[in-house]
Amino acid sequence: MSGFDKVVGSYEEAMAGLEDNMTVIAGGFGLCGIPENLIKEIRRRGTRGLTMVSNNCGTDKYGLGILLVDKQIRKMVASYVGENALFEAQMMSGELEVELTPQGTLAEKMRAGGAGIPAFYTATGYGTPVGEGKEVREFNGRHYILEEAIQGDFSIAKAWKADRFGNLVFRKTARNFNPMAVTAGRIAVVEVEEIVEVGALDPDEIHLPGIYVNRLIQGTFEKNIEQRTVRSA
Amino acid sequence: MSGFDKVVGSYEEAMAGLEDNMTVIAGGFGLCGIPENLIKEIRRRGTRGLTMVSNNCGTDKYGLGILLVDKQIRKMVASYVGENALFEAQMMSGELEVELTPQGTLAEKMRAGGAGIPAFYTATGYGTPVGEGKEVREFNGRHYILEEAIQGDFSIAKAWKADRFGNLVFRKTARNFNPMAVTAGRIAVVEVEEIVEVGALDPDEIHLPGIYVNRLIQGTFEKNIEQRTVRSA
Amino acid sequence: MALTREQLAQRVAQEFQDGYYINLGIGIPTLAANYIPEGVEVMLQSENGLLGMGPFPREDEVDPDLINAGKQTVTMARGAALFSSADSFAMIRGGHVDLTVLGAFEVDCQGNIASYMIPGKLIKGMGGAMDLVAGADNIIVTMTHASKHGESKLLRECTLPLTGRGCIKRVLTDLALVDIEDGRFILRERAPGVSVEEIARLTAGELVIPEVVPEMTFR
Amino acid sequence: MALTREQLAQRVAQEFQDGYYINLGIGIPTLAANYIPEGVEVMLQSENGLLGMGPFPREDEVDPDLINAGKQTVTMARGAALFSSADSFAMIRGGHVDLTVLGAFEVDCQGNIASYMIPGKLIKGMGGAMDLVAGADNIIVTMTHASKHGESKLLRECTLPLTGRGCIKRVLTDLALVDIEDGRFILRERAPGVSVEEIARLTAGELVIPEVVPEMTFR
Repeated sequence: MSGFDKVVGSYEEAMAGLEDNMTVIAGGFGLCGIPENLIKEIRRRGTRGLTMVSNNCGTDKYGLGILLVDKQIRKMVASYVGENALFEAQMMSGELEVELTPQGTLAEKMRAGGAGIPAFYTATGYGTPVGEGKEVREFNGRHYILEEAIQGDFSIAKAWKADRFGNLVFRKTARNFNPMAVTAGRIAVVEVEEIVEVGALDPDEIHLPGIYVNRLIQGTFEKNIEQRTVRSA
Repeated sequence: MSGFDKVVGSYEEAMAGLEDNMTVIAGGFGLCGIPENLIKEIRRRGTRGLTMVSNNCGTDKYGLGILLVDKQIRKMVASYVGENALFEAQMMSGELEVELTPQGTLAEKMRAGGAGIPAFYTATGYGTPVGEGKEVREFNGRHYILEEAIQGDFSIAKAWKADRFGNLVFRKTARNFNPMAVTAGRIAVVEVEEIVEVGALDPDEIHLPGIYVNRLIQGTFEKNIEQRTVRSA
Repeated sequence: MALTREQLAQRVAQEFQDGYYINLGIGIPTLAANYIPEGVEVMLQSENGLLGMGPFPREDEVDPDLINAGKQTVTMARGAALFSSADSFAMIRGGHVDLTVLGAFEVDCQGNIASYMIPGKLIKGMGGAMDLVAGADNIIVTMTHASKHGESKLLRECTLPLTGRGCIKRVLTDLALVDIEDGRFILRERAPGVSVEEIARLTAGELVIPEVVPEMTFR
Repeated sequence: MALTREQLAQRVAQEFQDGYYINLGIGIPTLAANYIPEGVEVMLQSENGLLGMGPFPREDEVDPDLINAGKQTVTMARGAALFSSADSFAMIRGGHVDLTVLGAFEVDCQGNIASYMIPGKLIKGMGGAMDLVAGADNIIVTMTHASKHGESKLLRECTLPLTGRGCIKRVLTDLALVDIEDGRFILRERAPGVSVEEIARLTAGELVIPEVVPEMTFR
């Protein structure tokens, strides 16, 4: 048995160690490429007081939205939180704290968290509510604000395929925030549609090396669609 | 003819507009994955006073080293400049200015230059000659220095395959600095071993999208090896 | 006559040039993809991680792993590339997208834009809008010139929380095409049948009216 | 007897644990790959952009597109992954590598390391060394304990320009294995046949000598 085999036997094992008041970074955009079953496992565990970092908070029925039912989320860091009535209610009542972060800044904060960059400057948000209280600095005559990296106690992500060493391949726009989320978690848990033998993936086509992955599990996915939009044939 | 067709007809055309005293960012690590023919074209043009940004400066005979013969480089930004007698001579005589930059910081400065990040903090180089004169800042009890992005008037890079839209695929460790170099040049010129039809590359396996590429040319490569190291069969 | 949604989309598309990489916001900007001029090829960037967005899928092509920034199912165009959201916003923030089109609540003559939040109403978030307006050199804002109650949305100073500061240079409304230069609106074109006087009346920020203000034309 | 290069490599390899991702510097650290303990699997990171470095190639396997950070031709191990240098140093700087082994000219009891430059001599550059020492939690420095002239390289304070500040916790020399804690060297092991006194004589920085200092063992 290799020390690089990241596969765990159950979702319970995958999320072992998750405790109240931890910070969890989640991949996914809308309901696309979300770690469905890891989210359900957090629901099952009943962990509370969580700070969730994810571009969206799912819908009332799917994705991170299901963690709102029992008020498991204390604070949400996201760029867009529409399509969710429970979210709205808890935010309005003050039970749920929300930190709105521009989408690109959020992606870069996760990347920075994984890459040992504690902070970076960006023009995004300068002169807006997002820039309030943040350092402003001029480079080449333009204003930028200082943004700090995000790291999580856990990160949860979804990939398409993986080998047992945790080398990951994503599929189409289900990639989105998943690679950065994985890098920014102290314990990175990834669920995939298929686990292949080590050596089966072309090293040039691996999107994220297994070094970032702590636990790996194969699951089945509902893959709900938020806006099923088609054209007539 | 599509506005996205990046293929140019000659190396002369590929480097058209390169002028004295410009900054050029070059991909490659040692002699691996270097834009051999684009470098030769710079040699042929006799452009002078160049600031070259690249991890290494080639050897006496190959790579960026050939630009030293006619003293075309005024300043070199690199992490490692051994294996080059001409380089040493010109540096010692003061004809060649050298800015040593740690390898990872150099890679990140190029990425930042392409990604609209004007500056970032890193622990690399804190308390060393690299950190001298740079802002020091503490995050979570650790010291970091501020490093600024690098951008070039031109960038020159080498990929393995491309489609005519400039979507790039790299091969093995010849990838190295090439993707970031491409993103950080105002005019990004890429030479490849093979140009394939648009649609022939799997969108999930493209390492760098064509949006970053301005000019594309197919060449033949010597691919010299610095340290041919083998084991007995 | 004020422009219809379709006409707004059509006029936006006239700004498309061959070889442009374009990010189109939700709503009217997205509609513009239906009016790409003859002989012009553009590639659409979707900020969740796709360059080269194709049309909506046919029933049998629907793929939950392939959506656009509006979370609609889409397809890929020939020559498309996929990447992470960090790489996508590196592309946007780094100024590599040639044209960005998005909607707004308000724009002012300093080039400020407010588009993501109305205090007191539900806050849904800015998504990628702040990154898009900060990253692009070339932005067209599309919106109605005034509210239903006749209140101008082209202001001396935005009243709503800003999405970006000093980044807007061109606004297309249902009444006019307006540039922003040196702290003033410049009237460039008017909608067919709309008078310069009406536009002036519904523009709260300083408006420069050149001698000739042509009517927009549609093919 | 001072350790040979091979013994140094062997002793370093005893620090390898199953499942470790390891970056080995040029020279003795690279040799350690030949002494990986039984039952232990490690993956070698090469900072130019490869995780899962294999042995040197056979003649017919040589590929100019596949080299290590020392610019030597290499192969890939099973389960290897390739990536850009930016992604490689994100991995290193982000602390994801479990163990880094590299050489040095000097180390001091503050955990400082000097390894890339001797003023007055030709400056070749730091390559990835500064990133490696800044990014890793777990570093082993391998070097000779003293110069040929008997001058200690384990100093109170480094005299050469630093590669990194306060980042070294363990040094393996040809004479001893030494930890650095609270501004002092702690003698952990001695080379077979080398006396504590000799090590103390050749250590310029403050050295703590525990009651028992075992000899290193080699299988």
